[in-house]
Amino acid sequence: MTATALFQSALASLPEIVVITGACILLILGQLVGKGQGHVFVWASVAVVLMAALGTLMLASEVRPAYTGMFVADGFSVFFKFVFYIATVLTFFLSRKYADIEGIESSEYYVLLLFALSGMMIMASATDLLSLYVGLELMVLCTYVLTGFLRREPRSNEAALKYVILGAVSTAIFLYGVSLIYGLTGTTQLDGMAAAVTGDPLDPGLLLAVVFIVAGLVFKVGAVPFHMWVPDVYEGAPTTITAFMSVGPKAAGFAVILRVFLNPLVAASDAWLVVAVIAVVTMALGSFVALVQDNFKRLLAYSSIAHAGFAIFGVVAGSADGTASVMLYLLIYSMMNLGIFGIVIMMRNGDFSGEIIEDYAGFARSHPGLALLMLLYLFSLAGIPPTAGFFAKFYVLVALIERGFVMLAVIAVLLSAVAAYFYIRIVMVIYMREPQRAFDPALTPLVRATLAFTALGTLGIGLFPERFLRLAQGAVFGG
Amino acid sequence: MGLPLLSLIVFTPAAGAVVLLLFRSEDAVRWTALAITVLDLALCIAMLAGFDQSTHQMQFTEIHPWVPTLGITYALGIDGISALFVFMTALLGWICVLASWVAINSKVKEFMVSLLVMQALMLGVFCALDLFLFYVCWEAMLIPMYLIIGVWGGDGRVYAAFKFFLYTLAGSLLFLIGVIVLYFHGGRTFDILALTGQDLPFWVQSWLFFAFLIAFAVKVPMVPVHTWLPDAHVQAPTAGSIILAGVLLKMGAYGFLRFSLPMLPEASVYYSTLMLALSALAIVYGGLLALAQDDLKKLVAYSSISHMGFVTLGVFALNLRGLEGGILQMFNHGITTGALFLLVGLIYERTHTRNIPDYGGLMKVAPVYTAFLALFTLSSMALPGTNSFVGELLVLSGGFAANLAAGAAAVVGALLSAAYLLGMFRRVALGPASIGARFKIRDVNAREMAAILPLAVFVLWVGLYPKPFLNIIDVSVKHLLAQVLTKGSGQ
Amino acid sequence: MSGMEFLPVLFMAAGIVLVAMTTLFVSSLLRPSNPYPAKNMPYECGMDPSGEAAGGRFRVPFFILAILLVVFDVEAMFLFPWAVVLKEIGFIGYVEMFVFMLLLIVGFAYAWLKGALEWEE
Amino acid sequence: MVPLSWYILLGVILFVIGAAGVLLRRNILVVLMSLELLLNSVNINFVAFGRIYDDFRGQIFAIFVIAITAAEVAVALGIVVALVRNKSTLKVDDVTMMKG
Amino acid sequence: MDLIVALGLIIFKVAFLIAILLLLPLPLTWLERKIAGHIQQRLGPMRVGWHGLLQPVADGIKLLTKEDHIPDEADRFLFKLAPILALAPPFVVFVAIPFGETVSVLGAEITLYVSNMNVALLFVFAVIGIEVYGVIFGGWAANSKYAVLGSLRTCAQMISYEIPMGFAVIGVVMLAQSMSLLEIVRAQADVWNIVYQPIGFLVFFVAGLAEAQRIPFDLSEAEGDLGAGFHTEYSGIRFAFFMISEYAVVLLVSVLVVILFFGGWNGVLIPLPPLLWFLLKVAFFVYLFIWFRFTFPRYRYDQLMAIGWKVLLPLSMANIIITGIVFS
Repeated sequence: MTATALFQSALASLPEIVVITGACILLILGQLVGKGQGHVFVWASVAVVLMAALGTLMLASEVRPAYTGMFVADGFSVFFKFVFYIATVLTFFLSRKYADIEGIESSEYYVLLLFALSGMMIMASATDLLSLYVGLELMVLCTYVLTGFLRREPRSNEAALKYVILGAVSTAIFLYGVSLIYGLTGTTQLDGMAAAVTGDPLDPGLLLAVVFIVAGLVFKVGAVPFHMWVPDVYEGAPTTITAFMSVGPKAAGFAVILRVFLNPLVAASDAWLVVAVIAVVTMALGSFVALVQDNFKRLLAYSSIAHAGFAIFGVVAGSADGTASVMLYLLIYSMMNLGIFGIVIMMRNGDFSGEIIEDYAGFARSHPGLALLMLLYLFSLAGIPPTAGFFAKFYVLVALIERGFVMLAVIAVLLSAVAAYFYIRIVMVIYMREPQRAFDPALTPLVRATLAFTALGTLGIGLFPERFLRLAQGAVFGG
Repeated sequence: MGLPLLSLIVFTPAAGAVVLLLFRSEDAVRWTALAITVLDLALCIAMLAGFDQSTHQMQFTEIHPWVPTLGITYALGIDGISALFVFMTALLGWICVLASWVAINSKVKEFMVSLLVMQALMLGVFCALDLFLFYVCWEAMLIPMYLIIGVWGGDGRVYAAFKFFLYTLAGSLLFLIGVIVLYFHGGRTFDILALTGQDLPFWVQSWLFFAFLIAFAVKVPMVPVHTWLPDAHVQAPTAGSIILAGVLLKMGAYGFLRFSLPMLPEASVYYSTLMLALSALAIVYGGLLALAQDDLKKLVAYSSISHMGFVTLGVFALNLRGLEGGILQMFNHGITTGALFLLVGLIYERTHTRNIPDYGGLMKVAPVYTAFLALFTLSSMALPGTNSFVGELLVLSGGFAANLAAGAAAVVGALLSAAYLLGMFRRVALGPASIGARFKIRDVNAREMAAILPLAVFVLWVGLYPKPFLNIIDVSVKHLLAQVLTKGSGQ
Repeated sequence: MSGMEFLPVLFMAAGIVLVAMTTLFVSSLLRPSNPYPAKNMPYECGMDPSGEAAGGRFRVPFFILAILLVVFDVEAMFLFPWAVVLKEIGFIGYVEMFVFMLLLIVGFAYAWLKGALEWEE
Repeated sequence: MVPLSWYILLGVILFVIGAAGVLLRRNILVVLMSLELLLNSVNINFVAFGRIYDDFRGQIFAIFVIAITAAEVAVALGIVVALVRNKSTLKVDDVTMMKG
Repeated sequence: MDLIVALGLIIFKVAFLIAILLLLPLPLTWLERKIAGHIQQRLGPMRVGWHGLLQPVADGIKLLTKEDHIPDEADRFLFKLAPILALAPPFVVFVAIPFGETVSVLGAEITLYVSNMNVALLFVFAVIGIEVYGVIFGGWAANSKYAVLGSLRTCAQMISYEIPMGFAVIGVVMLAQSMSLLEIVRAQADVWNIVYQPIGFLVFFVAGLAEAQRIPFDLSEAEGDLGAGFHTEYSGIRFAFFMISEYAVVLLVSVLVVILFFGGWNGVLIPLPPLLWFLLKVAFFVYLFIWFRFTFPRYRYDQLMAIGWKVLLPLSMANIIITGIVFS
């Protein structure tokens, strides 16, 4: 590697470098600044992310391969990086007060989120299984720790432990697949890997390898059969982290899946069948099990499984439209899910946990505005127009039907009708029950800003999807 | 081109809903809502005044790109068929506001907002010339309607709201799949007019026909999928019932007219017998169930099923009289059944019971009310001189022309309706004034009168002089029929 | 060739274990064996032992230390191959590893500031 | 020269043992050790393949795997410590407050 | 045929090494006692043999015939395993240690090392790491409070100093461009590494002292306050294994210091045979070890850890960075 190449590579990965440097500085700074300076970290972290976003924007104009083909800064990664930025910044906003209430505020909290962000960014940009793996681990290691951040709460410890063990198993499976790919093709680059298999009928060993890799990745997005961690982890983790995990790492997982699947490796095989089965089962499981949940966080966990299933339908479609549909889906899902989590987080105040659905009975009476927002998010999650959630699903269906998978589309919509049931059940609770107690939501300006932003996104993308659709398509078509 | 009249009509209630959010006083909310709905009605009348009855072309069209990447446009336009429904929707809008003036006493603002949003979406459905836009409005209606039933409904409102929501959602999602399939078969466009001219293979048409059928049949509702309707009607507040009966049920039939027939003519012709059979079943089954009801609202609800059976029967008779009768009957049903629900609502506000045996001798305590009840009851059973007579007669003659058995079933249905409606009227209004002993009943006041009177006017107007109404739809129906029969006869 | 380099390791390990075993065996022939309860008690300066030896406190500092070891030891693994080829890869290679070291130092500094290196018995 | 298949077989055996350990054993520490087995089987594969291709990538990958696994285990142990402080148990079965 | 000869040679060398290493503690203990005695102005052992020369032999016989005592509460398997685990690693490490290039014996060229690994340095650190298991198992299995605490401390100490030790030799690797010890020595033919790597040597040597658990870092055995550390409960021959292991480590550290920093068998000025040069240097460092034991006080435990983490580790990292920039 020459100095110029190194410089070019560093330039291409500037956003990542900014985030990691910022995280390191904050890590040290956090030990020097006294306690009770939470707002400093929030704003410093936000500043870091904004700087990275600026860098990403400046570099978005062209495709920049870097680090001898291990990394690439292209439109695809830019799109995902912005999803990550949004998710992270909103998580920062939501965390400020919540962390205070839970007593977990520390600089490490923000630093870990920043590191997780950098991991996700690397995942989105990785073009080599090695860089992919490193990014993945950087992300999950941080989320492991963040999951267990409520140190005095056995539930949180337990969630973290489950997450870490199952996560490690999935990583091992993923790596085993990678080692097989390496053994069979002699390369770990996604391009090289694809080149090694195009044309010929797929070697069964390669298929096995792909299955292993898919299994490992499927874990990260919480799809069947590696979904069992999701509800427990979502329930046990601090709610802000749950919100973050349901959006950021999930999107990152999909970024990787799409990158791998965009390659002829899978296009040339019948792997879509496997993926289709995963999609159907995931969505069915998420939808049906969510029906019987009483805990809001668990419900949202199953809901996120169901949504992952729906997004995987877009992967099944596989075409450029399918890819773009998954990307758009993730963007929209981030908006609405962070919104609904924002409400749940806000409700955590005093002795009120806000985790039980029944807790929200009669919420509409005392806080009509917030209830309206909740209504918006919930109907968006259910996929009812004119919210963004509808357009997300619509586009996935368009992609599916374009490829001729009409039956899959029918299954998808029927399952989403099932899923709609549990969302409107919550609407029922907040609108049609009498209040059991007084609500005292922890509404800070930051939380307000988050809710406003997500509501705007949820409604805005639903009503005027064109621009975002173009962004997603441009990210795919433009390389 | 000038004024985007249709957009104004559609967005006036929507904008009004936003304005309402700013108010605090309940009375201000009520008056504003009334003003908005009246304004909307005025716009509709203006639209009808400028409507050209001599062409089947879409009028007042507005086309703006919306999501060009996917060929989605914001396209509005009306022909004779939709014009009638737009008018009816606007007409019922302000009546709904009046009907809920005192009936709704909690969360008034939210209710009125829901009502106005609902109206905007309904108008959007009837005006849409883009399938995507149509679908968005069609499905978005679920949200306000769910809330109207679920929040302001009766004791069993939660269950009813759920049932309504899930039935309709499941149906419309399949419709969505159909729409997307159509999109690809029709050359990647959601333009309704562009899609009507297509020659789709028969198997595609068949699949789409059934996909559409499920969605529309749920809305109409046709018999196997009708069970949400009695629950929803019974539990909904009066205004909700009026909207349900007056507009929502029409959307299914409208869907048949707008999509199934012109876009899938071969399948429509091919499966018309099946549709006729289902319609006949709905007529007789609905009538029989209505006969067995002791609950006023349920009775009216089941009568709706029966009457909507007439509508679909007329539509799928696939002849001019049948179609025109069906469409007119949709309008009539909106007026008559809407009025009946209104009347039931009014009496319920006074007695808080809907149980028919609790009533009796209403004529003596509330003569004006009883007079209206008599008029609408007679209208509902299609007495000559009332609106329904015209529509039902056309449907029957069309039905007999198409299929003897279906026509016969329709006659049975008509007789049944006479039986349950007269029975109801007798038990409620005639006999000793037992009801006055238990409840203090006052007669209709001015506000209620204002709500009922226009409907009564339309009952008699259509009954005695239906020509203006038939004129509006005539050309469009003929064009539609021509489309179906030329394409469909190839089968 | 490569096998032969590590074969002696096996021999050595086997040899030393063998020797140890032999010594133990010889010793077992020579030594007396006369255990009794008092002798078999753990040594606690003559007091009767109470409680589990290991069941007491879980010493977190030891644990933190172990984690630090894992981190640094494993990072050293990257340094060795780099050191071997440093002259070939030149200054660019040095810069790359310098970044790595920098990150390592950040972690180290964090641990230091956090007080992980303070030993309090 | 040891044939490649032997390495792969060893890798598979280790992988199976590790997987069985993760699934069947109840002690968290044993589970973590089994995880190490899983990852070591991966490493064996990488190194063996790298040797066959005469390519450094396999070894590099193995080094990364080792390093990152170390971090992973460190995190896992940290969580175990927190858990032990709260519940004082090392049995997986005892750690089931939640339904899943 | 060649193969058999080569194998035979290896086995011979291994056996020779084992013999040397097993017997070396005998003179070393004697030396240690004598030096200790003289430093403390007394004579040390005088009774058994001339100037107590046979004292170590007597000790050996005593240990061999002493009762092997295993506490009731002990985990018997681990208890028996631990001494062997502690004994084996230093021996195995010597396989990778070169003592010189070649010598001619009866006309045949014989290499003065058992194996020339290209990653010898890594091998050394890897195998030395196993030593910790012996310590921790030994302490744990005895199930005595002193032993457990002692073993934990020892373990913490060993792993703490392993890191600076590992970092300290990276500079040497950079200079030699190899991890083979043979190559490292050859690279010092002109200039010894101590010239370029004084910090590296300092860190390595101090860490080596700690690694061998010698004063001033012998906290683990700290007879004064912990009984005898992790091997409190051991007696007889098993205890002897721990002792032998300790001396082997002392020897090993000395050998490594010589190889890595003091030019191995490369001599200066005086043309002695290489092997002799080597042994002389090693002897010097072994003497240093013994000398330190009786001249320095013992550190407190927190000081011990502080030196490892807060002084040696930063020093060694700085060493890497500076050496890197100079030699890249």
